[in-house]
Amino acid sequence: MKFANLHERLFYEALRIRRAEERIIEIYPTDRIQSPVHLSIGQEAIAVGVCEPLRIEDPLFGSYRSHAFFLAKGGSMRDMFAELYGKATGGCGGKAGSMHLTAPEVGFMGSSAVVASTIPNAVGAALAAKRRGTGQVVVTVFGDGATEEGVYHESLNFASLHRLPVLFVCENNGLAVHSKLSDRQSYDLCQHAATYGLPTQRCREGWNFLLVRDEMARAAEEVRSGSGPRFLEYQTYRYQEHVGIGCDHDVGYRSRAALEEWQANDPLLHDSALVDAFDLAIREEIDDAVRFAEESPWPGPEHLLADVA
Amino acid sequence: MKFANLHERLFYEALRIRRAEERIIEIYPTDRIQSPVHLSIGQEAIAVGVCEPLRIEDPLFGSYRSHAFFLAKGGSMRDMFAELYGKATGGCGGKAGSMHLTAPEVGFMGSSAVVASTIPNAVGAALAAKRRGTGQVVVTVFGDGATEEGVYHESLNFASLHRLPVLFVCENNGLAVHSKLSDRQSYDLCQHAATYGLPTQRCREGWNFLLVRDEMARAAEEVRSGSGPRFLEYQTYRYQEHVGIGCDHDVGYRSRAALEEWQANDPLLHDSALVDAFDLAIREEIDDAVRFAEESPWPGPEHLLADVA
Amino acid sequence: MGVAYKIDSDHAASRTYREALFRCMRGALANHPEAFLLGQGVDDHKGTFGSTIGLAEEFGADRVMDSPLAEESMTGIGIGAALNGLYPIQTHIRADFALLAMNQIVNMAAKYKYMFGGRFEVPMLIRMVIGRSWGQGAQHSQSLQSLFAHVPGLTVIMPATPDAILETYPWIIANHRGPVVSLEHRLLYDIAFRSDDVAAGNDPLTSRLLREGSDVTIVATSIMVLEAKRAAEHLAETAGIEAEVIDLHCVSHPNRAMILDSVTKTGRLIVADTSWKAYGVAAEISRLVCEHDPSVLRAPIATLGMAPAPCPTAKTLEDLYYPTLRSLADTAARVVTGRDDHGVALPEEASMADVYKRFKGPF
Amino acid sequence: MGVAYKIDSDHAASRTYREALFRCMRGALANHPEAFLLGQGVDDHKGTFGSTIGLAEEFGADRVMDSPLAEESMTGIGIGAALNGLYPIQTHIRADFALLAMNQIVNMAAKYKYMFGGRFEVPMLIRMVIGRSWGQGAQHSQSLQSLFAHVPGLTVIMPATPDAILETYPWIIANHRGPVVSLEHRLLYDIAFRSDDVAAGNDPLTSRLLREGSDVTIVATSIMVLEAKRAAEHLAETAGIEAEVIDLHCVSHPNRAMILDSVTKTGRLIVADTSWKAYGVAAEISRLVCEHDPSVLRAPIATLGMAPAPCPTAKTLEDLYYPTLRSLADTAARVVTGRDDHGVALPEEASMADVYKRFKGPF
Ligand SMILES: Cc1ncc(C[n+]2csc(CCOP(=O)(O)OP(=O)(O)O)c2C)c(N)n1
Ligand SMILES: Cc1ncc(C[n+]2csc(CCOP(=O)(O)OP(=O)(O)O)c2C)c(N)n1
Ligand SMILES: [Mg+2]
Ligand SMILES: [Mg+2]
Repeated sequence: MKFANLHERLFYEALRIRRAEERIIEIYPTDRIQSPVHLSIGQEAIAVGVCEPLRIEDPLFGSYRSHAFFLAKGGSMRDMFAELYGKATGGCGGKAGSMHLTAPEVGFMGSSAVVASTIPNAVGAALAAKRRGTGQVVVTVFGDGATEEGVYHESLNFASLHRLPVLFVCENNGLAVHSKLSDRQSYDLCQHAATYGLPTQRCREGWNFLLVRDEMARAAEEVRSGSGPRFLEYQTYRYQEHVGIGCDHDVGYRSRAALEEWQANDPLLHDSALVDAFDLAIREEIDDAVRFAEESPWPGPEHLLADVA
Repeated sequence: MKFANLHERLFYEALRIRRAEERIIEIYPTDRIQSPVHLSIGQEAIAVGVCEPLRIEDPLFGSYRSHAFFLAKGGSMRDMFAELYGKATGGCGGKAGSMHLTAPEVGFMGSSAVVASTIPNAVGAALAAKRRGTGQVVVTVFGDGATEEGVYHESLNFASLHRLPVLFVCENNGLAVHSKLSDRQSYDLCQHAATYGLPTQRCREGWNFLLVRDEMARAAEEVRSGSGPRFLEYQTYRYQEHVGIGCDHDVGYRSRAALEEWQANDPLLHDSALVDAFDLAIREEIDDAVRFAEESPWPGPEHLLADVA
Repeated sequence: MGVAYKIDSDHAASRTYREALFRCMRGALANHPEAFLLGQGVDDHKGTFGSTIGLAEEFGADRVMDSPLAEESMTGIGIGAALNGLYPIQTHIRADFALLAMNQIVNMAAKYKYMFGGRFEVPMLIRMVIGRSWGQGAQHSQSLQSLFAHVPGLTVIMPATPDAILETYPWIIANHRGPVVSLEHRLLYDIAFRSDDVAAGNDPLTSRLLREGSDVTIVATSIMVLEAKRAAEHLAETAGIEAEVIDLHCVSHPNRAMILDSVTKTGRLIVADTSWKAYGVAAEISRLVCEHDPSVLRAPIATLGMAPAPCPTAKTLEDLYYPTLRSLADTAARVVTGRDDHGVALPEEASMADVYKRFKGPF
Repeated sequence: MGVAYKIDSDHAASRTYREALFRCMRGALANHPEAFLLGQGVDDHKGTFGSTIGLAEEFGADRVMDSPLAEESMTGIGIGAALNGLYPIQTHIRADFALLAMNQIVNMAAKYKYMFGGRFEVPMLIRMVIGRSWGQGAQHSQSLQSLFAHVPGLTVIMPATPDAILETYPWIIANHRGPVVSLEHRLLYDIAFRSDDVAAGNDPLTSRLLREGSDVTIVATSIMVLEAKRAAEHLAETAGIEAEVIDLHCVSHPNRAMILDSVTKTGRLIVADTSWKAYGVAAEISRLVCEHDPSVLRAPIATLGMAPAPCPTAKTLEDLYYPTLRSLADTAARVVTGRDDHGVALPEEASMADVYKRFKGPF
């Protein structure tokens, strides 16, 4: 695919993620994907903007909500769908499912279903990067809720103390499952992170992938040049329910108005010319991946006890 | 004992703690106290100043370094020495030893040898105080090192979120065992705590028990009036080694000059008139407690499996 | 004797595990002003898989508290609240997350009473849900009872039926003055059990004899109790094999006499647990028998549990990972006949597995 | 056969556990540029009870890193460093503190390889020191091997001698690609063991047969291995009872064949462990025997471990809390003779207990 400019490329990447997750929504009722899915629809711009300035060898750690980052970092569509289907050809041979997507070949270093638990792993990878002089920038992506866990505090402290090349990227969608941020946090994310001596940036336009990308590019460059860790907060909005494929603006914990406000800014919903230009190619890639997943074999009993220790 | 004023009373309390710990140093080589001891010599002013404005029913939670707070909160000298000796008459019947001193009868609610682990307990006690409308102010005392643990972050957040009547009191002696604060922390204690929405106060004169007391009294009053949690940092200096009875200014991790600087301000070392006025009464109390401890029986086998669940 | 159950929510006297939990949670709040719930999402519209729905509205946000994501401090806060007169009921929607609270549970809650010479008590209930099925994977599927049961000072239970919950939770909340860890099984939530009204007289903190039999003793935990009862019924009907079924229930304080008497009678023992075998329930029950008198065993002990690996997500592997009604019945037939080619017809895998297969969340 | 040892630091070929640890730590840094130490106080003048003294000066602060008080993140950082090419060696000066890192150890390190289909490896060594004596109390005395050994994905060892360390640590650091938890016993540090130079040929990750005997098998861990050897020597000298002594060593991967062969030969089994019995080593070894063939047992299994309570600090209670050389010898005599009034002279309590009594820190 040829792109006229960066905007088009990022648009394509974001649309690709959205369409992939929409396909998951289509398939899900057939029970062929037997894995809890946490969708990033509405949040794609962060993944594509954050990953664009990164090199393949820059390690990135994610969470259970990682379809978007998996694809944006360069993970293969086939690997992902086969993994969701629990097939032997999945990126992790069917042992990971949706919540543990990973693609070490492109630096996607693992995603954990225990909130916040990959944050220190990223700090450790950054310690190794610094010690070994690899020039890597390490990225940890987590939600606003993750910052409530004690390990977040410990990780910020250690990273700053040793000036490690790590970027803390918070996808702030204002929710942890159904709980509002203000019911959970007494601190402002950026102010709090800043007290550890980390330069911080807050981007309110989490739908604006060019802006996301620019802020990230600047930050990554700083980090790569050895100036120590940084914290980036991207405000964003989750369109679907926390886990699963449904919408849940009717159950009371959030308003449809907020959804509509975000959707009003969502480029993927408004630039129908670009959508039309890209949709076919994207559909073909996804069709291929789904076919691949459906036709692939299940992992057999010989895999049950492989790779334990 | 009659006191002319608050200064004298606090002086007496502080001297009482110092003399008790000096007695521990004397006894220790005889192996009659078979328990690791973490002495507060040099830090006594904080304990007496913090406890003075508290009521008996105000719960206070401590750490392994709690002789001073145990006594300042009103714990009995006999209970303490008998506990250190591992006798059945100790405050906890010999099961607690030095690291777990406790005196629920005066609101000293337990001390833990796992750094930072009583911090959330205090927050929980404050939750109960608020819910039950007891009017209690709850205090948690911890070292500078304890603030590095994740649970500290979680506890500040929760206490502030629910505006609980709890005072976070940090005894900042600049050391965790032999590690300097600047080698462990990237944040300023007060600045950091403030980002959770807690009013903070830093007192640099940790030797000045009147000042310690005044800051604490103001803070406790605020907390009791329902204005939510607060954070107090008291800078102080540990004279002895981290654990044990020795001095260790010769092993390289800190300078004798710093010790002398603190000692120059230490009222207990300079007001010999007051020392002379109080020493006899204090000695008698300690003599009595030591005698009590020595003459008390050991806990017998019937205690081994008592009070497990 | 024991608890009849049926996967049948239409039956008049039936109730689900979820309903029993809800009844206990509501009862705790209604009957004990000092009780409160603290956990992620206890106040939301899904209400901890339905066990707390509507309680925040009924009892208020300060009795039914949503918590930040902060397991270690939430447990510590529970302990502190218990020390100052409240009764905390905490929830971990996956037992796996309780690993973040191990310090408070093991170093603090379990020790607060003894360490201070009996001067404090920490009455509290910590509910943990064991996940299974639909690709829960390695970190949403652990069944950590033996980690807790290893530690003196903790009481650890695994209610296997609504009745076990109704007999146990209210009693604990009203009477037990120490910390209790309860492992609830997610797949049980949706199952309706037929039952008499709450069976009186069962000691809430010990094991339960659910079925008498003379040929083999099956000691089971949690959802494996259901499999054991089904396997026993199947074996009795198809092969005249009579299995005695014991619901271990209180894994930290098993009823030794009940187990030893049963094994002495049957001479054969199967332990069917929800976790890994090594250092688990099968090991502990083996110890009890071996310390008592291994000569009562007429055959080796057979054990069922998770495969010795983290839990894979792929359905094909997950199906191999867990013991089933079929593998349990097969094991029992082998143990009783002493032969691998025992000729006993095995049950349709379908029965309980159907329930599991129907499970699609909510997670 | 096996490792001779003596509490005798003057002997020419003797070395302490501490010296062995130091040699391994220094060797790791010298031979493996990717190795680094991370732990509280690894760089101070006490150097993790002497096992790391001077290494920060020799190898630099970025190879020997002091850490903040932050166990969960330190383990997580170790995992991340391992994923990106380093070999972390972490220290917990008390195993009790590792409870703060259970999430990273159990949910992450143990699962990183399997959960991602073998696409990652997390080679790392986590050293945890078991505290005992001089009033360590409830929170500085826990011996948590069975918590870790329950979890697939972890390799758990308990070196009982300097030779066990020298045979195991360098091998692990050079060859083993997964996370290893090693529980070191604080009271062993100061003991000098006489030994040949490193005994070659012992598989580093399995059990060790230390002494042959025909009357009873003693499976022991950590410091109880020393007690078992002393008890065995005493029983042989004074009563002609020949005990076979097995050092379990790799508690997560015991040598089943070695244990079962031994029990089949002797017909009698004692398990002597450093932790609580319930859901512990005694339980696990009972399981292995029961699953194999309980009829090889001519007597009930006898087990020794900590009393079922948190550890009290008072010396009188602590002395009752732990099994001793005397209680082990007494148990063995009872198991072998089948009588409580066995008439076998018991050893002076003094022997090993003297070592414990000499212990006064550093903590
Ligand atoms: C340690 C832990 N506690 C609780 C959960 C259950 N849980 C899963 S996702 C989630 C919310 C996380 O919110 P956030 O970090 O903001 O991420 P988001 O889902 O909004 O992307 C919770 C509480 C968990 N997986 N891990
Ligand atoms: C969780 C935990 N980690 C490590 C230790 C070992 N340790 C005991 S005291 C201490 C230093 C604590 O420093 P600080 O909180 O400043 O208190 P201080 O001793 O200076 O009063 C450490 C690391 C412990 N007891 N608990
Ligand atoms: Mg969120
Ligand atoms: Mg300090």
